[in-house]
Amino acid sequence: MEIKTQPYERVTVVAVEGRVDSASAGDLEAELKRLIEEGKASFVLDLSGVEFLSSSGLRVLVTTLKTVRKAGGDLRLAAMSQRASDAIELAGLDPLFKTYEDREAAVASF
Amino acid sequence: MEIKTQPYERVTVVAVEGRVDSASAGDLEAELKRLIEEGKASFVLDLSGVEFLSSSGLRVLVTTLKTVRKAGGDLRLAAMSQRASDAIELAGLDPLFKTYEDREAAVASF
Amino acid sequence: MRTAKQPSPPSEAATAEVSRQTFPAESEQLRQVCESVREAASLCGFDERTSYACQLATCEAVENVIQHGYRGAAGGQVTVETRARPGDLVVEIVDDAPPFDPTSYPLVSDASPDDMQVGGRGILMIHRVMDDVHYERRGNKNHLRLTKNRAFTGA
Amino acid sequence: MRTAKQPSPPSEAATAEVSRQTFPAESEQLRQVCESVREAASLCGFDERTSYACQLATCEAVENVIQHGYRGAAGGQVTVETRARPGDLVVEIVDDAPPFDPTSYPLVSDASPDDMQVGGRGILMIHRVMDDVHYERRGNKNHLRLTKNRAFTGA
Ligand SMILES: Nc1ncnc2c1ncn2[C@@H]1O[C@H](COP(=O)(O)OP(=O)(O)O)[C@@H](O)[C@H]1O
Ligand SMILES: Nc1ncnc2c1ncn2[C@@H]1O[C@H](COP(=O)(O)OP(=O)(O)O)[C@@H](O)[C@H]1O
Repeated sequence: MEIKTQPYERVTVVAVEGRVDSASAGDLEAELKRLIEEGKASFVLDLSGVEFLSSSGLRVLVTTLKTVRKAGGDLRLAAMSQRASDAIELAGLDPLFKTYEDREAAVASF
Repeated sequence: MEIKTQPYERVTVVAVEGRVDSASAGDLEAELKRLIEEGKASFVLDLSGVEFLSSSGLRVLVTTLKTVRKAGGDLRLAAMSQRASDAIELAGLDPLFKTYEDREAAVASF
Repeated sequence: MRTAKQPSPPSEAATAEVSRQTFPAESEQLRQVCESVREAASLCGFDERTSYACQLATCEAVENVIQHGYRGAAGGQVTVETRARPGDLVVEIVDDAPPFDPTSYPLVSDASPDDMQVGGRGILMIHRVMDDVHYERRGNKNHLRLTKNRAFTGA
Repeated sequence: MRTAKQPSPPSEAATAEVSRQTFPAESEQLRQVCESVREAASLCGFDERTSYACQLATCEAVENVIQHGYRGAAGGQVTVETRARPGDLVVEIVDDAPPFDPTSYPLVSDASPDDMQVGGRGILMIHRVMDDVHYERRGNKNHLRLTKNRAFTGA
């Protein structure tokens, strides 16, 4: 798994690539926690490069979502790969997230 | 010249492609006026596809900039082609515009 | 119109390609578990998306064995056996952890903004992907058999 | 160290490739004006960026003839002559509109957020791109000669 973070003033874009499973979900969680501790609360997750997304990864997404919503922010999903979106739907978590065709639309939504 | 408009809630992205000279500047002006009359004041101009930009085109950019700044908005430039940026610098207009590497960064700046 | 011809043998009778691998119960092995399932799904003729769904379901079951079964204790092992026939995949996951029957675990429903329940998603995914989920305790071992015998048609 | 050798002939003495085109004074012709300059700049061996700058400067001059010289009146014509030698381009723009000497027009300075002056940008661009800008009224005609004889090094 690779994580690329692009912070803007109002929103931070985090691109996740590769496999997100219980072997890597901890790294994603740590990076998101770090950003939240910096005071960031508005996130776009670019999932275009996700090749595998298990419930361990989904757990990180949902717990982060809860945290940032409480802080008045949001976590929105952009450019989901078919595999990311299949995993989210199979887990019944799609009603939780605002999703956007591309990063630009997601960034503009904040 | 081709114009592609992508409206988001907070900002409208206008992509301009091809030649912007006195033969086409009027069309660009008309489109921007139309959007301003709709109430839009925050614009990102994607100039990545600009092949030629004369002072007639630059005049439209500056007059639009004045109008939207008065309305509390802004006109920011994104992903300028070399040709667009050469024209703007040669005309001494580069101090007027906030410019961004890509559309996403420009959209995020609002 | 009926004919006197004998019916062709049922597909269950066709010989399955069997592959069995035993992994240490560590999350670093999940990539390799996926790879076994991918190869078997390809022998079944499943499309890319169906294959991915089967990998996902299998990994959810194996993740559970690692996390909840062995609870991170060292030395645990998990065996993944695949049996592939055209259009028909069976994945059997065997472990020595304490008994646990995922088929008797209550299925959670779709989350909603008012109910962001995060637990139970793995077992839900397994059931949604697979056509049959069968649990058996044999001796000291949990046997979980996942069967996929038609194309995945989306969630 | 001085030598007795004769200096090689100055590059001005080399034969220039000359091309002359007359256009109706309409903005729809600007694309074609650019194309003439592009071809000449290519004969000069100018790089893409220098060529573009020369097209830009020429179009600014021609746009001015169309808009301010003929003031949109029908029937006006503008002739663009290019003289291309390696490393040296001359563009001469000739029209029958009332006399106007752009070289005596005061150059505007760079704009600033407090001073968004929009006029005068065309003539500024011409001067910034070209190494020499020469105006002459001959008979009923304006002759504007733009010379570019080194690589464009950016604004
Ligand atoms: N192999 C197992 N051994 C013991 N308990 C298990 C096992 N698999 C699942 N469970 C229990 O079932 C629950 C639901 O599992 P699952 O749907 O995969 O969600 P999650 O693992 O995210 O909680 C787990 O929280 C755990 O309590
Ligand atoms: N060919 C011309 N004939 C008459 N007036 C001209 C001509 N060219 C330029 N001018 C005058 O010089 C001014 C500056 O020209 P220019 O720098 O091209 O900017 P712009 O055309 O945008 O005003 C014009 O506004 C016009 O008043």
